Amino acid sequence: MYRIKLTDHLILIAGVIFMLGPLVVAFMTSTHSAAEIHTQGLMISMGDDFIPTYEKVLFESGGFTGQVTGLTMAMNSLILGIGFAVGKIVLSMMAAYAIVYFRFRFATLSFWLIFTTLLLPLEVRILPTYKVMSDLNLLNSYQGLILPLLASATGTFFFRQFFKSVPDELLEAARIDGAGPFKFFIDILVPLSRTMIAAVFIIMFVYGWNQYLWPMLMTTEESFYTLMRGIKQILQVWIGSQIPDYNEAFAMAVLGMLPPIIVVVVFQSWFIKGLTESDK
Amino acid sequence: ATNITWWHGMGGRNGEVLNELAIKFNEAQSACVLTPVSKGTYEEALSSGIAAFRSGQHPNILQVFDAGAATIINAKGATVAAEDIIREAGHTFNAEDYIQGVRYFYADADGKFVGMPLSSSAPIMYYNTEALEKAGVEAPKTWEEFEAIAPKLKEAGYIPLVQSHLPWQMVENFHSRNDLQFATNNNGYDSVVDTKILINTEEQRMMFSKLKEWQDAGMFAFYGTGWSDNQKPFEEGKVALWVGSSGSFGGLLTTASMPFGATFLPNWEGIEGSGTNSFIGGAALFAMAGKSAEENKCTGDFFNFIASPEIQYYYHKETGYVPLTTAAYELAKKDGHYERTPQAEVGLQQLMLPGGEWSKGYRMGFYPQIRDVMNREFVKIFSGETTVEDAFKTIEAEANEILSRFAKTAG
Amino acid sequence: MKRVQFNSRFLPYLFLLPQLAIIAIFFYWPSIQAIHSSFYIEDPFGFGSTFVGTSNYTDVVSSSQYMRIARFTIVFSVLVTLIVISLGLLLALKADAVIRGQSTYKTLLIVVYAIAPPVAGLIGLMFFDQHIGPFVEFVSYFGWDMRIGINYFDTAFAMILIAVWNQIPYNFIFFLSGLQSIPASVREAAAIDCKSGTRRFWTVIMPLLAPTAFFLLVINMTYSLFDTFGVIDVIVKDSAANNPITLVYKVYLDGFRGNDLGSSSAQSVILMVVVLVLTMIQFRFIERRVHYG
Amino acid sequence: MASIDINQVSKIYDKGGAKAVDNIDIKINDGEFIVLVGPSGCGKSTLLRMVAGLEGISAGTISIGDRVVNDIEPADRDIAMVFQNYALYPHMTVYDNLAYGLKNRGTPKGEIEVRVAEAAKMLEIEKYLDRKPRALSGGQRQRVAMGRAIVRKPAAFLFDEPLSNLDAKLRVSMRGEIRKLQRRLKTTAIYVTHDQLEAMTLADRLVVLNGGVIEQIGTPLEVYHKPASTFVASFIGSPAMNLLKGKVEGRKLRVGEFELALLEHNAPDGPVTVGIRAEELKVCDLQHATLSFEIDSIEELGAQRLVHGKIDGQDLTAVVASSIELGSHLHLTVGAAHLHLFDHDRGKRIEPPVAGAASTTEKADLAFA
Amino acid sequence: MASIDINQVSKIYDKGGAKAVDNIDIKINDGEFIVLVGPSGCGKSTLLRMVAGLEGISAGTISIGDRVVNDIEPADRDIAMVFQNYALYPHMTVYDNLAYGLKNRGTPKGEIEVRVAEAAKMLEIEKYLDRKPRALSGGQRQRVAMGRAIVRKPAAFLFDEPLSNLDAKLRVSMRGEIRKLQRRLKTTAIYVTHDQLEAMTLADRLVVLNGGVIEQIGTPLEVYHKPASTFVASFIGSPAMNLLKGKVEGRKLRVGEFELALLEHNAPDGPVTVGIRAEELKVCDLQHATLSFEIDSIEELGAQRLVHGKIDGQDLTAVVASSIELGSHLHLTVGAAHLHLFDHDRGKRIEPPVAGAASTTEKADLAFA
Ligand SMILES: Nc1ncnc2c1ncn2[C@@H]1O[C@H](COP(=O)(O)OP(=O)(O)OP(=O)(O)O)[C@@H](O)[C@H]1O
Ligand SMILES: Nc1ncnc2c1ncn2[C@@H]1O[C@H](COP(=O)(O)OP(=O)(O)OP(=O)(O)O)[C@@H](O)[C@H]1O
Ligand SMILES: O=P(O)(O)OC[C@H](O)CO
Ligand SMILES: [Mg+2]
Ligand SMILES: [Mg+2]
Repeated sequence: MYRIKLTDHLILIAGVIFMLGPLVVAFMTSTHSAAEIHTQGLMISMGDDFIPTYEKVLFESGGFTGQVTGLTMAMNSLILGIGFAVGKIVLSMMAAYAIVYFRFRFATLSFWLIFTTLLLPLEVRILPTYKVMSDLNLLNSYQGLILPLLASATGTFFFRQFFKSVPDELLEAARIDGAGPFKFFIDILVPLSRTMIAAVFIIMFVYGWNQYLWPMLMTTEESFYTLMRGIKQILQVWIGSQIPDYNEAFAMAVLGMLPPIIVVVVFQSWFIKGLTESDK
Repeated sequence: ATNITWWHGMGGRNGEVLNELAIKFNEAQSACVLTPVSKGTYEEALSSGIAAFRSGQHPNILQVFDAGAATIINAKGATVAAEDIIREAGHTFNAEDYIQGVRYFYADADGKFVGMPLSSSAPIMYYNTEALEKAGVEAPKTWEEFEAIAPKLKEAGYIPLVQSHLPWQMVENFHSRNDLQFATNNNGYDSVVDTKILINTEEQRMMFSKLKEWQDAGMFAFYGTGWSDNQKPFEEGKVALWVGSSGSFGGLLTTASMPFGATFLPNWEGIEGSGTNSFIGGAALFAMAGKSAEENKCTGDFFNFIASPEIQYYYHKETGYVPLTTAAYELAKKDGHYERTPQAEVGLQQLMLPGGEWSKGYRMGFYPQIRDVMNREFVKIFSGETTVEDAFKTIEAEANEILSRFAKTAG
Repeated sequence: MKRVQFNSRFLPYLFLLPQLAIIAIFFYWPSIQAIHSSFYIEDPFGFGSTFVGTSNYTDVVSSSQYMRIARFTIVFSVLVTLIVISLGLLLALKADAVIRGQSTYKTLLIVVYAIAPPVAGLIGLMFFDQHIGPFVEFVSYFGWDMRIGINYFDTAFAMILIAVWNQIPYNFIFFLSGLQSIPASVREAAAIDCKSGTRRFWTVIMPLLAPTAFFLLVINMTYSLFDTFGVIDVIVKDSAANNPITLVYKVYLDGFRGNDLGSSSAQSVILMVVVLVLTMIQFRFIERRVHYG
Repeated sequence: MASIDINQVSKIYDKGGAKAVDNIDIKINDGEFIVLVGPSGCGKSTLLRMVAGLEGISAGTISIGDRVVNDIEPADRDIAMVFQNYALYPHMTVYDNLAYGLKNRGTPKGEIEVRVAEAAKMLEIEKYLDRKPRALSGGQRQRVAMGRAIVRKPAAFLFDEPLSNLDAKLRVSMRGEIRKLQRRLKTTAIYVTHDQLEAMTLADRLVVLNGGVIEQIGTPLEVYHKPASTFVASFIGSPAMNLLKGKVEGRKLRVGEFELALLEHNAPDGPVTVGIRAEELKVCDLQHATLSFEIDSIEELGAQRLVHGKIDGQDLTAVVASSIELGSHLHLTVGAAHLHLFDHDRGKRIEPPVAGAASTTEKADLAFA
Repeated sequence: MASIDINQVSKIYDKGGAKAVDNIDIKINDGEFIVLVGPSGCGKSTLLRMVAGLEGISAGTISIGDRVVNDIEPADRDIAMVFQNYALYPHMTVYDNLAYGLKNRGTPKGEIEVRVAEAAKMLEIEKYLDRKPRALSGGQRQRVAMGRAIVRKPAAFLFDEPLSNLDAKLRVSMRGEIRKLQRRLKTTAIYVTHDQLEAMTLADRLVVLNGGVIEQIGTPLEVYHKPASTFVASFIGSPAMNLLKGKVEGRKLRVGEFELALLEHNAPDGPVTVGIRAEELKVCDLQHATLSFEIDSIEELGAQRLVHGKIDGQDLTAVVASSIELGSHLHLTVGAAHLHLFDHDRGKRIEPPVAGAASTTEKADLAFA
């Protein structure tokens, strides 16, 4: 019980190496030149090109308009990630609130309408969705990037579970204190859900940040390019007759990992707490 | 100024050169502003273009690769013929200006230029000069010659042969280089109805039986369908002969660890009438329909612009894709380009070989899927999962199924 | 649900409206279009189409290729799910057991959760490169001539490994939080009742984690069905060829890449049905898990 | 400050289900402290929640002051409720917890501050006003919950087992606080509890519920001294009243081999249940004993002890001072005035014919003590 | 069935932190029932959990039987523990909950069945053997938790506030059951509680803890009648012993205006704390009164009432039978033998010079009663 178990640590260390080794390698590799990587593959030591490569990826303008830099792509990814996460949280908290806290006629129907979407991803309905987007004139816009991704119920599901675990007495106390449905939601439920919001934020931010097929189809203006799209762009040369700029791809991959990693690391204690609470 | 857009499927250096072309065009005149947009790979560019067309959000110009040609050319009403748009813009157009191999591939059955060829390539064979010297042999002109020298190359410690794109190099251009019919209905040009692929033929099977034999004998190595997986051992100097693209040239210069040269994609001497020009590879530009007259004028201006010898030569020099007009070719020659880099001329020369009845082009719908089927079966052949006979039976059946589905789309 | 609920005629709809609107526009509308398309063979550009009844479905289902992909999809999903659950659980158990360094381990293990599947694919691809991949070099010492892109099994192996790598953190997190919500006193009671840690795990911890495990089972199933898209896309290097691919990738290949809308839509619809069944299963399990507390 | 009139109120939760509360009538005077007791599931919370407006009323009416409140929102009923688990808003400071209800009523900021300060002082929680509830001990949380109720100056307080989450010691002191507070504010209160001591010490009147119906309403002493049924007899008082099966034979009561004298009463001859409080059984010597038994077990409580044994096969408990030495047998006597008779089948109290007879004899009894 | 020897045991949770348990020594005899009491956070649970092996021992040794168990796994210590929140396995039926510990010890199936049946009968939970814990009421769960301990026939029972989640009535009856059971099985037991009644009625010996150290060990009556410190005095007994500040002046004790006679004692003249149990304050008339006060408030408990007032500004509570009528003032007398003296600063008991003097006078006192 209170003895330090060596095997536990060995297993964990093996796990950490398995999980993190590739990331370290990716970083090391990104500091070498493209030709070197092309001929020698992954690297486990630091190369000489760290600064030039990252400088190029971050600040050098690329594309036709000369406006896309790694930084602007990262900014777009950030907008997509945050916009998606925030949108998701707002929508799904409201919907979950209606489902858990109200008695109304079409409750079950609404519930199923929402939860049917739980597992059906965008990839499977990407073409008709594109058509809808263009009919709505939302191509090349942040709304266009974000909205279709919102059409799923994962967040609603998490919040529904969480709301069910909130003690009934809080609602009763609030009602006696004169709080109506709006006040209760804003004054009590939303603040109470902070840890759950943090957890959902992480899950959704990572999901949004990592999108690449949809932004690729959706955006034709360079000012909307995201990092994932940038990586894919570099890599497509892979299948043609030239050497891809591996170093840049890896550098971008490393940059692309940073914000979600930061978000995850910073919020992780909340993350686990949020999930635990929802488990009750 | 009028804004027009151009979607393409190129990345890396090739993509940058397209951007430079656009900049040159925008600088050369003031009435039009052209914006190129990379839409991923060739396949993704085509699909994005189609999806956009269906919702009326398509660009003025769409780059479509060889295998997608049938899809877009058969969609009457989706495009305006390049020839017409150039003329309407007030320029002259003469098909005769273009070199032989280019004239038909992106044209309709009547020979009218539908697509505007740019970024055209040809499959050619690169050789490791050191390897040939060491084995004491010349680069092969025909597969028969290859068979003769391969053991020597092997003895010299090299893998004699690799390639990077079996459907393009060993099927499509096998047909063009050996002047064999590839599909019914005049290689598919005459009609989509009842077009059948002619692939399960003795000759085609022979080509693959040979490749398989060579593989078993250590004279041919296969690293899957990834282009660079096959190119890499050549760059590393382990391989004597590699079939790549004329467009690979620029990349090879930076990655190859040894001197190399280039020659034609071999043909089979034993096949009657062989030695004809290859199909044009790479991609062409299409002017999409449904745009205003001003925009079409700009498109026409741009097409006319890229047909100019200077631009053609510039593009050729920067990318390795072939120049398409004889004037451009002359310009390159005069400039001494081929003296500096003789390999750069090979692709063009191959396209200018005398044409045969079947080497002008092919037109099959949903052809990218047919390539997928081929790739699948070819890998099975070389991994020993299937025989050449079974593989081609399957390809023929599935390809014809795909073709008949395509025929229904027009209904 | 709740002992007390608000009674209001309009408010619940007001709160539901944004989500329902988004879902209607971006989920149901496209889905209905997909269902409609699945009965036609259509010109890619939308100029013409032929009504073909259910033949898109019958073509798909009777195609041996499709069935082969379906089989692979099942094998892939099951393997990824099982491996990911076992490893996630193992690591969570160990991280929960050690006291020293617990939060360091936690952080390090969760980090990979942030990696995008295509990035995972890229790193994986380099790892398994036929010529320069360190993994390939490593296993060649054991006589395994690993050939991604040629050998079906090898490619499948790499895909599974990468997919697993990318998904372990998710499982780790949920198992860890599941473990931490088991009352300490129940664990202590078990420590008094049962000497063997292994036995304790199987008879007490695991049954109590069962709801979490069921939940993850379905999440992982959908992960391996859908979210591995990026991994597969990178691994096959744009050419499915003889590589193992999943049904979703096939939908994408035929629909988006191949512009065969009819067939692709029919495949989407088939997937939707499968997924609907999965959703229902999930809900049964989730409702059950609520009963434990 | 208002009277509450519960008028023939019933509650049925599920259509066709049993009545959780069955036709209950209570008139509560302004400023009165009513305690609801009864076993788990008897409908205490349900009744309280109907008064609060948290639960619909299936039949009957509830009035607060002169207003029928059946259809009025909880917030508009001018009541305050204290919950068993406090139901403090965990994300708000103590100050905000107290102020929230006032803010929602649009009370001016200045007044809120004054009222909160007043309540905080009264409850001695001024020091904690800036803390969040999780940084408070159980007793402090309890006081905040009380504070939330009193700042509002409502017409009535409703308490649902507000002390049951506290430990015994704290419970005793909080109980005192609540009583003092209610006396001071003179606010009508309804208080639900399981705990007898609370019930006895707090109530102006006790309401004993069982299975949704009222068993007895009365002051604590009335209920203690004249339980209306065996249920009330066994429920109120600790240790519980001894209930023995016996037989009335004229002016005598027979329990097994023993015979006890009875006062005037209305019971016909025949089987009856007799109730004797443990503390009314006095130790005496064998000769004077009306009841004797072999001691089975003893529980020491410090100054007193509980002595358990059996008479006629029925359990009996006596309270004996610690200072008395015990042998193996206990000999006891009990005054006739301390025998409670209940009818055999329904357990209803059988009263002596002359009203008040019991209480007079009780006083008489005092003279002998 | 084994003795437990807790030998100079300490516990420090965080390096450099305070001692949660400080150098504690208790020798528990085979079959003895030890109750640990003390305020929240005093280290009761910690001590118990060290005996169980759930918590490491920072210093000292614990032996069960003749075996030092410091490094032995909980499962090998042959103890059974009953947790406050029961800690039943939610996924197992009641039967499996009871059988689990036996199965793991390789008990033959037949015997498991017999033992479970036996325990279930004893605890009257036979009807619920197939249910899962969530389908049981609190009292039933409690009994299952007990059952899980007794089927094992362990060398020792450890109870950590096992009844605190139950309502008062159930608590009383469960308390009796536990005592009977332990007597019958003669299993050594350590029992942690907050509840004094439990402590008094269950213990062979009481251990009063405060801040990690032992304040007193003794039988309940010893602890009740001779509290070793003001802490114990105020902690044991309900209502709590009155503690007043006074002054010794030879054989007299002065509290405010009152003077009380003292027995022989060792206290020097000067300030002292005097303890008087509320029930030792007898009502008398003004002439005989040694103490008098104005009544502040009265709590009715049924047969008795608590009367609160102030003497010399210090709170005082007396227990008065309900039968006695009260005016506005209470006049009281108290026997010199019932005055407890504690030293002024440290609160330690000051004993009379002759050992046992108190108890002899106590008996003498009885004669007058
Ligand atoms: N929401 C509900 N739906 C159906 N039945 C209910 C509901 N709430 C309570 N009941 C039932 O109504 C009866 C009275 O319940 P109530 O909560 O009023 O009891 P209580 O006296 O407060 O008990 P406790 O002392 O355990 O709190 C019980 O039989 C209970 O099962
Ligand atoms: N895991 C722990 N880490 C650090 N300190 C602890 C831990 N557990 C208990 N303590 C501290 O040790 C002291 C004794 O705690 P313990 O739980 O033994 O008290 P207790 O007497 O059982 O109290 P209660 O009656 O509230 O259960 C307390 O000050 C507590 O804060
Ligand atoms: O890589 P490219 O541009 O030479 O094109 C090769 C083939 O034609 C693609 O279909
Ligand atoms: Mg209740
Ligand atoms: Mg404790």
